[in-house]
Amino acid sequence: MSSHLVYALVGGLLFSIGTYGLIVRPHMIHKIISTNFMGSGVFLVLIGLGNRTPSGVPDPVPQAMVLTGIVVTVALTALSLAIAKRYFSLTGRGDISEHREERVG
Amino acid sequence: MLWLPILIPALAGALTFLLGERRTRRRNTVNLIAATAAAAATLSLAGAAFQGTAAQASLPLGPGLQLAVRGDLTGLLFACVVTLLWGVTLVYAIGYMSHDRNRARFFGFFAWCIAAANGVALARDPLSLFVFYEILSLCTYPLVVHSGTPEAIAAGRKYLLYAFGGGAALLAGTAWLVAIAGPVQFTPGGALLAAESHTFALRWVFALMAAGFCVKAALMPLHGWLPSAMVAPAPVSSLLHAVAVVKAGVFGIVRLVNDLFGPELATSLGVAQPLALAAAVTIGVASVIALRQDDLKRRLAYSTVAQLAYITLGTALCTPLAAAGALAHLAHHAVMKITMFFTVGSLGQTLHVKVLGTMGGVARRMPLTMASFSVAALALAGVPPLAGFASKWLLAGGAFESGDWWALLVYVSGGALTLGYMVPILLASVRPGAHEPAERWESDPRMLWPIIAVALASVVFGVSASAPWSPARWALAAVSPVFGGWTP
Amino acid sequence: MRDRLPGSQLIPLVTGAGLFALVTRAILSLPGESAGLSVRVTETAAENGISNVVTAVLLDFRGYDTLLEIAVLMLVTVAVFSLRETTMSPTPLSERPGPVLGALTRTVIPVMLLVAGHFVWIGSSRPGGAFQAGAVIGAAGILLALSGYSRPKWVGPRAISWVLSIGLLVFVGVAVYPVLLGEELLQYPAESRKALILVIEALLTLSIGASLVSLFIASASPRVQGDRE
Amino acid sequence: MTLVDHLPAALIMTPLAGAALTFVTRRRWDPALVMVTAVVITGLALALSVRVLAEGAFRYRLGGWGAPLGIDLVADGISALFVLLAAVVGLAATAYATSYFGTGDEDAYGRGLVWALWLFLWTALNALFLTGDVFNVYVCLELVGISAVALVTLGGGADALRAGARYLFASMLGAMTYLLGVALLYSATGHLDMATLGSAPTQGIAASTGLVLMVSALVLKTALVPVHFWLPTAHAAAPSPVSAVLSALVVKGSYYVILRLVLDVTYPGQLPGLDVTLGALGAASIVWGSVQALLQTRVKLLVAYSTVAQIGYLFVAIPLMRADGGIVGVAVTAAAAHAVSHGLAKAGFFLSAGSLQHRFGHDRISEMAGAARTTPVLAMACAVAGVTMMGLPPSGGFVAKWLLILTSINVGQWWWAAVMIAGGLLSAAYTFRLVAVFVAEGAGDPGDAHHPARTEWLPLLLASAAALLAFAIPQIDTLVRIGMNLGRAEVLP
Amino acid sequence: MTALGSAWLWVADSTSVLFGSLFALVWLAGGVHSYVTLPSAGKHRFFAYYLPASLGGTATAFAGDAISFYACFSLMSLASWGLVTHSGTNASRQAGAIYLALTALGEALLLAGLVALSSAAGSTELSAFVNLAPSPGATFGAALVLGAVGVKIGALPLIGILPLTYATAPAGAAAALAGASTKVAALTLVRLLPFGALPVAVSEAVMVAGLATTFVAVAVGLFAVSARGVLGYSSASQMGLVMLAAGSGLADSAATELARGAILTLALHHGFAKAALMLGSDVVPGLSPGMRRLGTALLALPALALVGVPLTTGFAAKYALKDVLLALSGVLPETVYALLPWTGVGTALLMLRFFRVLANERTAARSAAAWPGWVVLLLATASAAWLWPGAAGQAAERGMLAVPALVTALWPGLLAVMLVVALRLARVRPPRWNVKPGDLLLLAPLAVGAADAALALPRSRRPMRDRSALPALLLRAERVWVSWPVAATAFVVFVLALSALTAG
Repeated sequence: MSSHLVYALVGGLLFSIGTYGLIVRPHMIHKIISTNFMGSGVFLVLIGLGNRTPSGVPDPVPQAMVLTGIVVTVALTALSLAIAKRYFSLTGRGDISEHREERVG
Repeated sequence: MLWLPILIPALAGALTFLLGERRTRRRNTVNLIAATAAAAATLSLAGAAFQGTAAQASLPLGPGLQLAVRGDLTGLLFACVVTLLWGVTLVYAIGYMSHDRNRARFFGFFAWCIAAANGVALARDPLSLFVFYEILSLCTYPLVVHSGTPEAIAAGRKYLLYAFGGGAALLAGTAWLVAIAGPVQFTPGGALLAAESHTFALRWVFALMAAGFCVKAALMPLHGWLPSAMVAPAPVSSLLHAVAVVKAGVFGIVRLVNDLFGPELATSLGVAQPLALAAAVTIGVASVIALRQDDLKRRLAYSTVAQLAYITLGTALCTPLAAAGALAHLAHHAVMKITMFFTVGSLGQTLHVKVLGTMGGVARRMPLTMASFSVAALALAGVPPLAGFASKWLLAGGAFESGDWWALLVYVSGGALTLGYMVPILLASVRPGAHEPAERWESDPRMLWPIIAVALASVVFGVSASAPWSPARWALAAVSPVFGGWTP
Repeated sequence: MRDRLPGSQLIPLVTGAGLFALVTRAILSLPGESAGLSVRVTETAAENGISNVVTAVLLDFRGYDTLLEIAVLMLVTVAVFSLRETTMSPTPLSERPGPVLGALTRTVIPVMLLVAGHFVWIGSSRPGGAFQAGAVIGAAGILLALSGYSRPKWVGPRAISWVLSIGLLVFVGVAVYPVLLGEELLQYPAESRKALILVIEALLTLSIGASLVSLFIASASPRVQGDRE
Repeated sequence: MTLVDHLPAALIMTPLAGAALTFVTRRRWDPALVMVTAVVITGLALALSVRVLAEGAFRYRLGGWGAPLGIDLVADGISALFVLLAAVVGLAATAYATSYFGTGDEDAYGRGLVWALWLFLWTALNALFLTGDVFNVYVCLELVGISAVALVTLGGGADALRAGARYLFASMLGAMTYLLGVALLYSATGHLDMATLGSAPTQGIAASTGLVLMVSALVLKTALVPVHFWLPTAHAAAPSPVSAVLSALVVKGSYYVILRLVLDVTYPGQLPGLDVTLGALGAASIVWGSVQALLQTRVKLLVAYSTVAQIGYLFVAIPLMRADGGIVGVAVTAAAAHAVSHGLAKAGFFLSAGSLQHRFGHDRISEMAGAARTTPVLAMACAVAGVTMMGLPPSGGFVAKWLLILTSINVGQWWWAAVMIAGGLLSAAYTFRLVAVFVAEGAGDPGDAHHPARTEWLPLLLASAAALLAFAIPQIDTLVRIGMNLGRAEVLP
Repeated sequence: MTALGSAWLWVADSTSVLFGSLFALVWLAGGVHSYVTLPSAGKHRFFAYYLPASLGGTATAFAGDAISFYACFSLMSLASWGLVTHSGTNASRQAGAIYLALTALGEALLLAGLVALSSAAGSTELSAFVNLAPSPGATFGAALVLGAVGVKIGALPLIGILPLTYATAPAGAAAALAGASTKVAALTLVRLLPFGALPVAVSEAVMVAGLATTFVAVAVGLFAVSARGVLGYSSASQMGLVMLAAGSGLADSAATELARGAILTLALHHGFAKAALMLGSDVVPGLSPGMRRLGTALLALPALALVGVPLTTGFAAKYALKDVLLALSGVLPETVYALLPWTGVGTALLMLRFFRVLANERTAARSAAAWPGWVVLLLATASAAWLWPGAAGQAAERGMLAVPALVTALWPGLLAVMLVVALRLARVRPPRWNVKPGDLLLLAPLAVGAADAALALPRSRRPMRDRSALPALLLRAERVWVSWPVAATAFVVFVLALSALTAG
């Protein structure tokens, strides 16, 4: 199987792992890392699949998308870190799993 | 022009809200002027309708959807009743509520109810009717819960449960109807000739729509809300729970049978007869229950249930006379029952008399009021030559005409029962009791004169029942196209 | 409390696997070769005399994405500031540095600035551009902060906010400029294209660097005393 | 080309520039600046609708490149309508917020960052409503998500932060999933432009999977049951003007994209069962959201859950939109009408909820007895907004519901009608649960009526607009049908 | 307009004149008597009811259409309720209640009948009713009217109504009720019923009912304890005869005219006689012993008239009735004809019983002012049958004055007297059951109470289920649902499900 497929599949794997982590990890830092996993996974998929050009010259559009995506992800990471930290400094807790304070009903 | 009967009260209501709680005088002026204007508009429309020119107007609401009104005789009869009695009730209410809180809210929603009721009266097609019907349900709620006491809130909840349940049924029925028959308009004698083949669907449509209307018409077993809604202030019980709201339901049934399905189709589908039976049962049961009520308002409420069933039965009999009688009774019952509710309201407000037991001597304390009440009571019992007799005569005649002689017996025995639950009130009022003529005679004139006025109306309507302008004549003219230009 | 439920780990695992299967299936279903937009991109870029296709996509064909991306960056900065703990005038993150770090900083910073400038300059032709440059500037700033340099007195909060937003403002301005010439938004006239992009990139570099620094400091600054709640 | 041709661009650039400016200008200028921006945007939005009505749909080729290479802005009926909705709600929210945040003592408010965030959000919304490019949608979604999260956390309390964090992670999950979908779609088709994608649809698992991932992500961001988890807490924790904008516009943003994907990108036969599934989930949302709203003890949570329920109607419309071989215009109109009327009403509802909270110092329903007398305008606003929630005439919600019910009976799928009617009853239940408390004369109610503050009329204004929207539906209908579905399939009446 | 019927139409034919004069005179006499005898306290209240009642009662005679007839009829009936309850005692209130209930019933039946008849006739004019062609509608209407009449005159099983009201109302009112009010029933028969156009079954049923009423009323009345009570039962039995006459003319057109005539005569004769007896029963006991004898003697006249001894109005009435029966053929008419004299026996016994009871009654002393009304009625009783235009001539030509006729008319009275004398000599004490006026009807309140209790709707019990359980459950469900791991997992599951559902 060609290399771009490997990249793409690994990307898919990263994405799934990230999703799993995002779900099961209560601590925010873990969640943030997981989202970065997911992001990297998507970028890998984009890059990998972007290399299937007949000419062999990589398709620039996915690369541009990845660049934009990276910046956005960085931004998101920064924001979520800031929130996590702020939340920690307020409650001394790192996880946002439900407890008494949280009332839906 | 055709929108005026709806627009004027609507604007008056909005203005009332904007004026706020404190500007009492300005509020009253606005409402009274509006009532006069609306009355003038309605009457002039009626005049036009008698000339045979039924004006129309419509307002698009989207693809294949419009709000449309038409000034035909049937609708205008109801509209006139509502609008004219609105003015009277306003005077009464201004006196009655003079020390109450939240008057802006009260009068505002009151006016909106009138607007909605007029809309129901003038609606040209089932959808428009539904629109105004729902608005009416909504605007009544604040009036029911006006006092804000727990029982008022509970009554309001009950009212909503029934009203919106019925509304849902009506919506389903209307939608289904439009789906199978397209955008139909009310046409005297029936509008569904095109769709007659869908017997199954049409039966369901009739059932759903009738159920929707019967909730407001308080046809048993859907009457539960009415007695408990009596916690509302007297003007509300008077105008809305004796005239506007409940009559809107009955009027819906009239439209449904006369102008939507048409008597022939309703009979051939076999949907009219069950309705008639339900109405007959209601007349009997409600009257008997009324006999047992000690609370005056509840007694009147059950009497209302029975009297509304008169109208429903008359409509469901599908004969010209009965239909005319139903329409006439719609107007006659309005004036008679509003008199009684006014009276009971005055008793409650002036003497704090709310139950039969404590009525002793009120006849001497408030002779004019009680005299008016007695007139209305006898009229309701169908004593000639008062209003109730005229409509009952037509209804009974129609019942005989229809060949359902049992209906005739139902009507007359209903009259006997009416006497049964009305006379005790008269007796109680003349019985010696705590209320002796005090230095203050009668009640606030703003409450007294309306009572006398409406009582007189129930005399005049009866005595001059054969005068061309009388409700009875009007009703006959209105139903004649329903039965292919039938004339008595 | 969820975690104590049996299967609270297992079910996500299974679903994650399912997700992977889904993506794999999709990826494997793709044909081995597909040009995408590459051909068209290269041709059009050539026509317009843009040597670096990626930059062409970033700044020309999909320049609008880039514009919004800058917006995202600035937005995040604002958002982080709006979390009240942080202030725009960070306190030094450490005591005066030791001699080694101090010397190192003093030598490295200018080089970094130089590199950044280089990146900006070559941005339109070869891999490089505002983001890389901005990253370098940001790194420099963070290094300064870590080695205990606080911002000079003459740089006030307003100045900082100007620096943070100048990139976006100028970008918007330049984007609108063609409209005044009767062109579409972001449709740079060919003759002044290089100059305009250079201006944008330069100022973007500043803003990006500044926002990276502020984001870092914002996330890293110690807890404010006497915090409410 | 004339200046009006630049309206789409202007609608995005104006708030963007405004956002950047508020960040640097002096604090005391901010409110004025934002108000001016808001007014300008509203003017532009009106102009756009007029233009579309007058000359039909048009595309704006950014950078002059044009799709498929460049990014196009699409200005057709639906986008113009949503932009207009955003403008109206945004204007009202801004006006309300100038007094709301003016009183706030928090630094964030004081620093005027809220204005920057708000204008960024507005930018993102306009961009989202106007874009015609699936990757650009991703960027817009992120802009929306970040600014929304930031606005939610403005309250600053632990609850607000937790809600914000949950919201943030949810939107990250969505964004990543969406991006993965875009990756697959692009790899399969080689296109990012919606029109091109729609005109040259590519069969294949990858494309379908991509679309599925994108739609799922958008569903998550629209908070449809079963993935509504983030919405109630977020919308309840946010400051009221923010909640108003979130409920009225933000969820509509992602719904709008779903609409685009369903109508413009996917073609009949691709993704069979997508419509029905979305419709079923919509029905579930109607029921579950209403029931939960009925059970809430705090006003803002009640309103938030009612949003979940109302979103359901928008999705129930989807299976009714595509008849064989064409688009059912009525269903689309209904969805658009519902989106607009719910937007207005819900904004009014949240704003008045905010003022009630301000007046009472809490938003516990059980302790608001007598509100109808002490704060009549606010109570009225809630009630009038409720009318739209219930879909009672003459609200736009009614017309929408009516059209949907009619369509569903016409196409023989009466069960949608049943759900919608039941939903109407449930929403009546929760609305009047609130109203009943307002009109009740509770013990120790605050006595006499306050004089309503000027901004307290805004919610009533919005709610009334929604409650009377029925009379504007014909215009909406005409507007929505302009360039519907990018002219791909024929539009059935 | 025919739909509402031509209302307020008045006629003055021979029937109107006859009944009109009867009613006017009786009401007048009763009024005068009440005016002089009643205590001033509450007198105005009495006349507040009496005047409308008399107005309505008299006007019925001239009513020419269904509506005005019904109006007058109900005006009289309803206003009379005030007369029944005048004394204000519990007994009178109870009587009033029963009276009102029965009146309401009667009114209902009458209204129904009027509606049916006018619909069948296509007109509300009474003249159209009597000429109705046979039709189910006509029969239905007639049956309803007969029912109304039956209630009004207290036919079986309502015999008690008349005694009850007479016993409780003041004497003057009682006289008016007995003399005029019940005769309105006779008028109703004559005015409304399509004689000769009804099925035989109806007519025979009516005849049987009438005859039965006559005899049963006598049987019960013999044990009545008050003078007016006795008179009440006698009224019931006399009205039974009226029904008999009506019944005999309903089917066979041959007998129609005779039947009408018989009804008129019976009404006229009984009206005056019974009114006279009523007033007398109030005046006589209040007289001084000397005058009392005279009074009793005078009272004998109407009593004899009732028994139908020759040369009295009653004699003419009985004769007219005989003529009707003779005109008919068939088993029933013949049986009835055979039994007819025995009604005379019954009446005679009742009259004896009346005097017997009267002898023991005492009332307040009556001044001479109490005489006029009474005397007028006595004179009327004596003369009516002969003064009435043409009556004498008819009687002559029909051989009423022939000896055999006189003899046959005489024996029932004699037989009754002998019977009583025999019983006296044989020292047979009649059982003292002392039937209260109203007999069976006094059970009515109990019956009503029972029905009421039976109808008492069960209180709506609110279901005993725990109201808090379901909401709590739903809220917990939602709380679990929105917890991050569950929700996020749900999302992924949703993605997978969607892709599965949308797989082509």
